[in-house]
Amino acid sequence: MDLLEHQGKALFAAAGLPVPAGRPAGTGDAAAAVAEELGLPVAVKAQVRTGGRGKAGGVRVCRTLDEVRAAAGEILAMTVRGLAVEAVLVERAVAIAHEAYLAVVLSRAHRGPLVVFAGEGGVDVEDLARTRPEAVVRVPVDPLLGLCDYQARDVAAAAVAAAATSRTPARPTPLVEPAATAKRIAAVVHGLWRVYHDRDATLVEVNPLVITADGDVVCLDAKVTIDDNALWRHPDLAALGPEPDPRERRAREAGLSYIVLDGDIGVIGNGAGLVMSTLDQLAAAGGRAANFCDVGGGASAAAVALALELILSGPGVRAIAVNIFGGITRGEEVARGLIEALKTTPAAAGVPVYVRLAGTGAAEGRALLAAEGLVNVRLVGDVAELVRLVCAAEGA
Amino acid sequence: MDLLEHQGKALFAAAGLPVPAGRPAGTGDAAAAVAEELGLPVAVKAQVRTGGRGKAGGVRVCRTLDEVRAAAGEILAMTVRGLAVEAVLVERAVAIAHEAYLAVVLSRAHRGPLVVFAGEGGVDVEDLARTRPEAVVRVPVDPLLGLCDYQARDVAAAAVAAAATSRTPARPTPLVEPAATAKRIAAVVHGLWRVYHDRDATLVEVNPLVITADGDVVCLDAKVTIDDNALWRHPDLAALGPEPDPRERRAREAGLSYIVLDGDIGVIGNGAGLVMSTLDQLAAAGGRAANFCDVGGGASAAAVALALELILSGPGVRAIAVNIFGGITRGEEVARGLIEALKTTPAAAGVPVYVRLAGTGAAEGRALLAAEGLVNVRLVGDVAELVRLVCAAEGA
Amino acid sequence: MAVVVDAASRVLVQGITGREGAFHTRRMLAAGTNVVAGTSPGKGGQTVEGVPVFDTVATAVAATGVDTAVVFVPARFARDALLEAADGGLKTAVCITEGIPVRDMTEAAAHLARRCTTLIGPNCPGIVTPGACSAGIMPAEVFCAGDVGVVSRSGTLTYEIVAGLTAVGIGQSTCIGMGGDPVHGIGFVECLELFAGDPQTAAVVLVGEIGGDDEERAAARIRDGFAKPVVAYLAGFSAPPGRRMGHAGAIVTGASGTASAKKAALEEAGVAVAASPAEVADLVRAALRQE
Amino acid sequence: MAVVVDAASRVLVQGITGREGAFHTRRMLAAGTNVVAGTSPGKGGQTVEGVPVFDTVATAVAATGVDTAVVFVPARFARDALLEAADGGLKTAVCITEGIPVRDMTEAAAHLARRCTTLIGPNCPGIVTPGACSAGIMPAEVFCAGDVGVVSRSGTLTYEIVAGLTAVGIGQSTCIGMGGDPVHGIGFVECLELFAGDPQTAAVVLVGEIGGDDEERAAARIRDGFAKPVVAYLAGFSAPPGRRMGHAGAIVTGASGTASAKKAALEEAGVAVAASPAEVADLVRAALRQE
Repeated sequence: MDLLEHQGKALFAAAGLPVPAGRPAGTGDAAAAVAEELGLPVAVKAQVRTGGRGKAGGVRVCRTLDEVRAAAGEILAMTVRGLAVEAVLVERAVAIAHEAYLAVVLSRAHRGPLVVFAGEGGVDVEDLARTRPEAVVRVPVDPLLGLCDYQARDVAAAAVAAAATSRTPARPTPLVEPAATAKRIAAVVHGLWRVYHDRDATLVEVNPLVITADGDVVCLDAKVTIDDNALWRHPDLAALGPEPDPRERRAREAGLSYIVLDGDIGVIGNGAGLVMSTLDQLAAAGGRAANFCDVGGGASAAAVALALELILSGPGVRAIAVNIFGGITRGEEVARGLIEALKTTPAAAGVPVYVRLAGTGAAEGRALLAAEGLVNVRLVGDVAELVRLVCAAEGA
Repeated sequence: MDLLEHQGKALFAAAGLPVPAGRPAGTGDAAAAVAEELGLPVAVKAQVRTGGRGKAGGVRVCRTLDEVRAAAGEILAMTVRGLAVEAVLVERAVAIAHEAYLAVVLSRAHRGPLVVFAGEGGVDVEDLARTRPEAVVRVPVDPLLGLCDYQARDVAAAAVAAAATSRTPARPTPLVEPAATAKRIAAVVHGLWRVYHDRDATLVEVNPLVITADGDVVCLDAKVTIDDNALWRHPDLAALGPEPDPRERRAREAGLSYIVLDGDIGVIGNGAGLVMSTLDQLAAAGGRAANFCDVGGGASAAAVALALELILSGPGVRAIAVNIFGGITRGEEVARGLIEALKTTPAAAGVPVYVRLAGTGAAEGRALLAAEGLVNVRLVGDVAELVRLVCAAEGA
Repeated sequence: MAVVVDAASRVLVQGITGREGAFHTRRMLAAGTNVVAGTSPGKGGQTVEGVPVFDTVATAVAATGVDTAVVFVPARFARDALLEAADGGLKTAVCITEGIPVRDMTEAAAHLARRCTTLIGPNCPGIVTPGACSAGIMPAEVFCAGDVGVVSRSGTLTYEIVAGLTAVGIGQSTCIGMGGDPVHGIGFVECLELFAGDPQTAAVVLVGEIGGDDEERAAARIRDGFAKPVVAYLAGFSAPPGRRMGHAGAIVTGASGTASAKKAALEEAGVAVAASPAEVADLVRAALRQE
Repeated sequence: MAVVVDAASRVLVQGITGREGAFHTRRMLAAGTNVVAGTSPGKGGQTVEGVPVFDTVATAVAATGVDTAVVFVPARFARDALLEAADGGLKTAVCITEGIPVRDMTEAAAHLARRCTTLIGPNCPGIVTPGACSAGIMPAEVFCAGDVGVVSRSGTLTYEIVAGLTAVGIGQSTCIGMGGDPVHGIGFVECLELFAGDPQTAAVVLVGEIGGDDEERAAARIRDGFAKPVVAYLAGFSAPPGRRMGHAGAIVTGASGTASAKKAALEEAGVAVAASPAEVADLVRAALRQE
């Protein structure tokens, strides 16, 4: 689960990390009130669960309360990469001397956390990683030891060295007291590690990490992703999530993995890979899926029925493809679920349902469906046939 | 540093471990007041930093306030193994059905902590370990993982099995709900581990761990030893130590290791092993040391002077043996310290000081001492001569 | 021969008294697997499908000599179950459980590595050496013994592809479902090493999907020299690009994680990438003919 | 040959800019040791006694190829220094620092074990292969090269005993001060193994003291078969019995920890136990003559 910047910064502050004074606001007037309390100038920043807000104009520095009110109003009306801005964060502006990039992130390759530091922050850090990989410090953290102090010091030393030769801003300011700044940066590394570890994060990113003209260190941004599987350990964080799509929420409660897409072919399958593969084959044949729905392993008839109901409750579904390879999931359970939902859902009338059942219980399931004699259900032999027929139905 | 039972139980309670209700008291009247508040019967228990108080009569169950007052008075006047009773702990009496032994202790052989459980508690647990070692469960804890839940469950399962076949008391009471009791014991194992780990203990011992007739689990005693080297992490615990002998405290503050003994030969050496060896050789020759004093590696003249002053401040020192093998410690520093102390300490007059200097700076030190021409200082060639002369001086 | 598990493997089911554990114990037994013990704290002394249940792994090891654990315990207890399996000295732990917190898995994986316990999963369908051992939840009936090694990030898709191989008479040496969690045990690279050293395996099928960089690392391993033909199938070409929070992922892996990028990396390494699950069998047959 | 360190060892001093670190760097250099680098955070670029100082172990390793660390950092930072040495890939870490919390040492020792870094100490005088390498604080002048291996729990007592050997012309292969802390690196048993495998070592001297059960375990190891003569000296016969808090120590070790009990165990294993440090040389000479 991705946290909003101000939520992440609250975790940072609780871990003793230096963040600018600030508070979120939901209206232009509330933003102006926060700015008045903090003192001007302030930064007004879009709170949205994705990157790229800077390029979208979601961050403005304001010198008057009127500017704050106007900027907040405009930003609150924005969307970034399709996501609505949930609030603005109004923060005291920080005088930037150097910008760096610092993160603790789960590394699949290391099977554990990695501290990542780059002496040049901002949005171009990915380019830097590609063009000058040696400029990026990567320190793997041993899961059984945690972050060692020497590792934090290594990163801090790299940060101070980078600041001394920094190209942002154009004329680098020498650090007043490099040793003091290094200690502050090492403390930030420790603090980020604590947030990462203690709060079950998979990403804790500060970009930019700012060194001010007088050698102070400030976390100017905060991107925090919490491991969904560990939210039970953090009820306070679990409460911070966005309102999900109601269909997705109902599905999750029933153990289904359900994502709304924008096509017109409903898809039900078991196993994320099989469903993805079904979508790929639909797309290759020119079809567009209305959803991704994985009923999971050992799905009950009720779960399958819910899946069908959810698909039919959406707009404009012209056909449904059911692709089941029975393992733990049994074909007869799937068949029962389909029958139940098709009989009780008015919207089912007239929507053709193509069903491919293979593996465990396939014969039993096919027999059940055949016995029921539902007019809009058609059993198919393989995925190729399923895809061909469902795309043809869509086109009809 | 050994904690008193009531101090250890305060740590237990803070870690959520089940301990009987109780409070320490310093007088018979105070003890009676605690008993009145708790309700009778109560146990009145000597608080002393050693084992063996039970056999010494330091634990009494009292049924009236008069009994409490009398027992507390008597116990407060006791010494156990030479140590004064510092207080009594007045606790609500517990109805014991089974007694077991449970500890987390540093194991040198495992280079880490070990959970130790025996199904029969009490003072005979060492006999049990010798006669039926298979009756003692030893679970090594991985220092990098900490206690695993499966390990706590293993211990709990052993505890429940032991209670079912217990020979204390003579007629074992079957456990009401073995599964519930096992869960409580596993929780106790986790709690003891937390105290051990979080408070830098080297021993956390519960003997007996009591299972009551209704299946509850109670830590009836608490023996906790805190790692002296880690007391800086625990200022609250550092404050709980006993008042040390004033000489031992001054020595410790100066970096000396100084222990008061009851003989009449003062001993100064560098290195615990060398000093112990000197004491052994003195004892073999019939001498009795007045102290153990290790001036440590690289001792300064001031430290040596203090060592001499401390020895001379004690009663009845008839001769002093100085045994230095210079490594980091330099002979000339030792000589300077001896000269300074002998010249400024009136008590030095008439006490012969035999000095063996070898290793780094020995020649320089011997030259300094010879040049000073102190009447009661005699330089000797080796340890055998040192021992012979100092024992002869003692007999004189 | 085969890799990781074979007919001599002695399987322990951790969490055998649970619904899933008991159900799959029956299926593993039906597939001819030596399921010789199960564990369930507090249930020692019972039996499930005739298999004796023990309270702890240590007692199960002592009594039955198990060497391969299959873990079905709920996610909150999986870390502990894996540590117990490793400390019990088991050679292999197959973790079926899904939803395990990443932090728990990083710790468990690190501990298993130092105990030299091979980890498969978590959130995986298990491992099958057809006709010899099924440790997990894969439907044994779709497999048949042969000389193609299969390793997959996806469960059901694997059954689909294996069924396609079996249908045309291409048997499998060992099929490994490595699981889809970000922190997992053996992956494509380790499995390629295992199959490289297995005389029974003549070709390898990799089944990948979007996200992470396992496929890219497998491609690099193959490019460095791999003596057996490799066929791949990838799922997720039509997935909408994920919304990324930060830059760390891209900086760390240097990989975009898209199916197209993975396909390109594998093809550059000489791997034949199938357009559909059904095509895998054709490509394998072609590759084996060329040998 | 020798054990652990020899003339080829490249020594790193951690905490080289401190008072102790600088002082003993000078002494180690004077003893002919290859001290080629030091570390001190924030002091990189300086030199101490002509030895270059680095900020981190990793940079020191990269620049100078050190393989043996000698740790002089204060107790609170010792755990981190040891972890850094191990993660830097050093073969051996000699920890002179005293007063390290036990918990810190248990964690450091466990990590060094999995990194296969040999640990000596903490709270130890170090290790000397006479004429080749002195890694620690032992006074090199009392040693001379020869064929007796020495391992000791005590510092000064070792110098005394070694000086006695040297005085009568008995040289030493390697002398190891294992340190007196409850959690320490290589101990009597590990050193016996090393000396057993060292062709240069003809006899072994163990210097023990009261407490713990290292001597008892050494006796058990020797009883199980040890091809070279062993002479021991023990200190602490006259020590008053310690006041014990609980029963755990005795339950865990089964040993009383007294000097008498240790003497009995060693003698039962065929070890000659000297009555005084001075007698050690006589017993060694006698043992070598019998060979």
